Amino acid sequence: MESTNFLWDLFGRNVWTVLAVISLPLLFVLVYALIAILAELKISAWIQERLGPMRTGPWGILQPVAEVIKLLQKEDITPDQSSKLLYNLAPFIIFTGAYAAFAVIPFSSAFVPAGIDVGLFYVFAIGSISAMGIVMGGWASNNKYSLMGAMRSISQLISYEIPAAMAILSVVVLTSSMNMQEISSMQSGGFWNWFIFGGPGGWSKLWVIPFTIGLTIIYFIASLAETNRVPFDIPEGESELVAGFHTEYSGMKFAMFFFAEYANMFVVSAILTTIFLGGWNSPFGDFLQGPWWGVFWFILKSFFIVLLQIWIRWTLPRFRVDQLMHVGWKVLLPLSFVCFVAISLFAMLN
Amino acid sequence: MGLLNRLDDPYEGGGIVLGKVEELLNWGRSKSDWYLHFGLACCAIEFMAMNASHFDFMRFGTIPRTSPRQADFIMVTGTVTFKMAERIKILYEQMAEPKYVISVGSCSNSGGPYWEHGYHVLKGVDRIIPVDVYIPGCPPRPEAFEEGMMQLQKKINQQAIFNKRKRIELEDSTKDESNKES
Amino acid sequence: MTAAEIFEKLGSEFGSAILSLTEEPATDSFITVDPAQLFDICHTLRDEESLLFDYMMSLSALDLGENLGVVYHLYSMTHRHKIVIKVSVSKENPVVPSVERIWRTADWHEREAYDLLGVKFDGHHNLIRILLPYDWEGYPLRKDYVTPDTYHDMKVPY
Amino acid sequence: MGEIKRMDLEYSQLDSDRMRINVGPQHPSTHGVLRLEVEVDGEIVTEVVPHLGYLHRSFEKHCEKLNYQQIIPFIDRMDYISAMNNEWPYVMALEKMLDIKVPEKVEYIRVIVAELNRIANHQIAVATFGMDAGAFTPFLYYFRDREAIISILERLSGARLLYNYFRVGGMAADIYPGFKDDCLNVVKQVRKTNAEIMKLLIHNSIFIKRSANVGILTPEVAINYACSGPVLRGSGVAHDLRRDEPYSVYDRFDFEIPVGKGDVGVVGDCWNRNIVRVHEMEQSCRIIEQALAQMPETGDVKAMIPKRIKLPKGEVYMRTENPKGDLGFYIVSNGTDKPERMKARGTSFVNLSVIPEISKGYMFADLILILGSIDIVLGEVDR
Amino acid sequence: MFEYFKNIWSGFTTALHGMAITSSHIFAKSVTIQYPDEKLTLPSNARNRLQLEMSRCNACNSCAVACPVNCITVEGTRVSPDDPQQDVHWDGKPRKMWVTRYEIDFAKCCFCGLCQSACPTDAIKHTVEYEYSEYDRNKLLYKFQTLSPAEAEEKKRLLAEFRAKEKEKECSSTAGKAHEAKE
Repeated sequence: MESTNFLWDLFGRNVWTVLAVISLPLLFVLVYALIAILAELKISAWIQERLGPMRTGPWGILQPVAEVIKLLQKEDITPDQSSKLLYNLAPFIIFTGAYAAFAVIPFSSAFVPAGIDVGLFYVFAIGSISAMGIVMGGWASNNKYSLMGAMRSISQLISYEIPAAMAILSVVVLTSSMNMQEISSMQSGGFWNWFIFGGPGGWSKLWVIPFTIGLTIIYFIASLAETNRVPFDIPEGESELVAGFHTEYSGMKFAMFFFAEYANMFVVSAILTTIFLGGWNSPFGDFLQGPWWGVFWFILKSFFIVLLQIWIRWTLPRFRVDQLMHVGWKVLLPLSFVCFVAISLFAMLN
Repeated sequence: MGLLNRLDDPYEGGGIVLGKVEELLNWGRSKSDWYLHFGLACCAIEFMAMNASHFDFMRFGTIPRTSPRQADFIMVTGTVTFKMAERIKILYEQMAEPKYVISVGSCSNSGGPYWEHGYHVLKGVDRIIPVDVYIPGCPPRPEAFEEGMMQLQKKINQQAIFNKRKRIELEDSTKDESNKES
Repeated sequence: MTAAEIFEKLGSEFGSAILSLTEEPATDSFITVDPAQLFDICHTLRDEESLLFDYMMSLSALDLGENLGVVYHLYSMTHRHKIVIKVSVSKENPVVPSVERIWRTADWHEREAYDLLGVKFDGHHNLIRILLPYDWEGYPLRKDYVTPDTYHDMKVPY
Repeated sequence: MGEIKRMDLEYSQLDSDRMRINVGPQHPSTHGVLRLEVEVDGEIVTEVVPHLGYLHRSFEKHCEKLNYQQIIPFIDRMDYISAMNNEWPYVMALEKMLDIKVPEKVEYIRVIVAELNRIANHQIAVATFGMDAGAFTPFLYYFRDREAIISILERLSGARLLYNYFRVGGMAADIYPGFKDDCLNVVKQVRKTNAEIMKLLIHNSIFIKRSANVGILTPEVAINYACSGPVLRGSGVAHDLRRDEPYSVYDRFDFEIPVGKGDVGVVGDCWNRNIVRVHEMEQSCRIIEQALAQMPETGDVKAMIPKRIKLPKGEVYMRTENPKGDLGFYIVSNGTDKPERMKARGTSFVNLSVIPEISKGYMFADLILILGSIDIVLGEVDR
Repeated sequence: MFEYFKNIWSGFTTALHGMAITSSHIFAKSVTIQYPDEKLTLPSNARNRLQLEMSRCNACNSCAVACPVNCITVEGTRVSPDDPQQDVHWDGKPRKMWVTRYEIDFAKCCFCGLCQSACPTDAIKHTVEYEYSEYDRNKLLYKFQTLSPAEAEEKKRLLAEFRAKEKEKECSSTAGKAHEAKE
């Protein structure tokens, strides 16, 4: 596989470029998280006919900055009866899980931090690390609410991993590749070639389009659950469990949970963008196509999905634990199997 | 209170750089105050009204937190009874420094209407936790809540971090003193 | 049914346990009964076809000086009539039979009456304080109640 | 109807450890300072023990120490969400004892402000119920509308929440010019938002899944627990004092009593309790429209207010239909200007007592919804 | 089976309905009043901070009696006729009482408006002023008396002197009368 990292093409592989490659996504995560937090505050306000933060900079755009400054200054409390090591480790693990996933995300045709061939597999594996962090945090806090939140969270993550995996698997069946960069480049040539519309192919793909659209929706719903967003925010359900598994965390450790949540939102959106929405491809064929435009399109699409998640959060009520399991195992899983079989058939026929 | 609009330097030892850093830190703390809402009684309803669209408390950068660990200030809105007092103390102790308390309404200021015969009412929440701002009213208007919030922001902005001075006694210049003690 | 008719009916059934009927202009008419037989009377009040007082509006206790009184305001959802039943017991031994098993709503009302006035309800399954802390001393709504100076090191008076 | 049996629960055959969770007193969704001690088996509630009194403000003691006019501000602070409705039974009780006939216009003003406040109360009830289910946006839409009602009541009485507007024999102030138009605008807006909320929240599939078939309260249990208001009506019992014992001028209006019909879920579940409130808002709108049309233009609202209130010896129990149910005041007078004893039958106090009965065997998350559907105000529970 | 798909369908469509409604609100004009910059005009009868108009007050104590929470303290002393400083009320009538102490504790006040309606001279009134939060609770104790403590003492002393003089006069006149009667 050709190197798809422009930094390595330009400067060769040395310590400095590796560091640059590592820090670029980190920088992106931090900037993006600040924007996403602001977007969440502002969009929720607009939906509710309010204004949101207004008094921190013009139109409150510096609000996330102020929050970070404040969180840095907060006292860092470790509860007395907690398991100190696990308690302190948990936020780092969760953040690592979210951040490590960025390694294989193709931002552009010329930039993917680590273009490994089993990218999709890697994303899934690394995503489970954050589940471990949640359990550690919840258990080590020595708080009933934290523990219940963590247990709920873990059962939710495991249940929804399967429909999401089925959705991804069907794309793998279509492309016979797990390299995310390859999957992206396969979808070039206008939005009609995106996998949400069955991928590249002639008119024979028409019958498979409902199934691919269905899979996109299934993946989107499962991704909501994996990031603990409404209507699946049961682990942090304010009305029942004070703040879920991070009830006991304060200051910067809490900020890491906060950042990880938003980073995770971006990761799942980026995967959705890459495998179904054409990745960094322009929707209009060769129009505005190119490495730099690729970054633009990719971030635009991913951010659109993030906004969709925010929009849904402020619209829907939340599920109950057993209903969540019901939706996961009895609705999404069978449906994703049906779609998977249909797509496999299509792949065999072609 | 902007970032750079105070040019006079009140920091004798630290110099202007330290002063600016301190202002930045204070700015961050004052503009992003997450609160633990302690809704106890009538004032809590006005508090909900203040959070709603018409008054929109979030304009001040305040976000409600349900866990005391993540909160920067408590808003005690309502009557504190003896049964409740111990809980308030515990929750206050659970909060991470720096922490502030706003006492809202007559009841939490001094027992309010129940100060005389209320055998089960704590006569003022300041008997158990230190209060930074008192908002009078029974219940106060939502705007009065916001005014109290601005008073707290002012107080935070004037805090000294580096030279460990005691909290500056604040001169309240915005109020007209005409009604006060002559 | 009017209060007089109910009084007649109860009188024919319980005889001397039904003490008196009071009908005054500024007062809802009420029937005073003997606390010893209160439980049976209330059972009849609820289950008797022509009475059917299935809805207890309120249970109040009050300090009458020498005695403590308990007042039951009853209502029938089917016949839509009301009656007030009163009992009074001495302050030294304020024991009234509990009607919690007849009207479940009386559960908390009785606990409240116990909490604030110290009426002891015989047969209540869980007669503990409900509003005040469990370690509170005294019954605040009694006329001779003196507010304590401190509670758990917190000053009570202003 | 014999003794009520304790529900036999077969919630779980698994032999697992029970956990006791403390919900409250400071908890985001206990609607105040209620503390519930919940025993859960996994996620399933096996026992609920409510602990009250975290807002016990010695209301009844204050009544004995104050004279009759001074009690009204304290009554406002009982059910602080619907203060207008609270004052009404109290002044009616005193008027009954003093034998005062209030002017016609006063009756109509009372009906209108009480119904306006009923709408405001139900808006909060439905909004917070939605918030318990995780939907935050309907909460703010309702609060946006409530602000219009509050501003009307503020212009009438001078305060936003605790009005102190009723007086024995009259009102504290007359209506202002433009009052009718304001009320009609409110009615219009309430209907519009209700239609929106119906789509956004009430008929949302997730919301139905959450609240239907949960916390079922049968009519027999409801009556035995003396539940009232929407809690009782949600169980299908059409008991409404405005119709059953028409006080004031309620017999002149044409309105229906909404009951839980079970078109979604079963009769007596959380969804039905909630929908009763939404329908009641519509009925209140109808009453307001009729009352505005019938209200006499002239009349002195302060004409019958006595200078000093001194009740004859005696006692009275008066109840009216509060938004939450029957609110009763039992006043014992000893002939002075202060009551000998005054007991308030708190609606929420009685309605809340049914919680341990109906929440067993449901999930922990349901308990929060059941509590929300009962619509309690702790000021009235603890007094 | 049909039920199963119907459920999924209704879940999907009702969620879309909801999203349609919320999205229609995104571009609606917000109703927020940006408090410190713009303020609501309160109705004139709004019950907020109390204000005493000293020229109307005659220390009759009816507000303190009417107050359900006893947050008003009124003390007055009669104006001595030979006091060099004589005051008039707002309507030109001579002042009969000096208000030596008039305090309202806004940390206790319940803003019920009973004092306002009890006042015979409309001296005490609720205003529309609500922005007066404080860092110190004692500052919420508002003192409305215009006399300083020393002045109040002075007035009391003057009255006492006047009364003593009166008494003396009375004594002497009664003594004189008694003397006359004896004669």
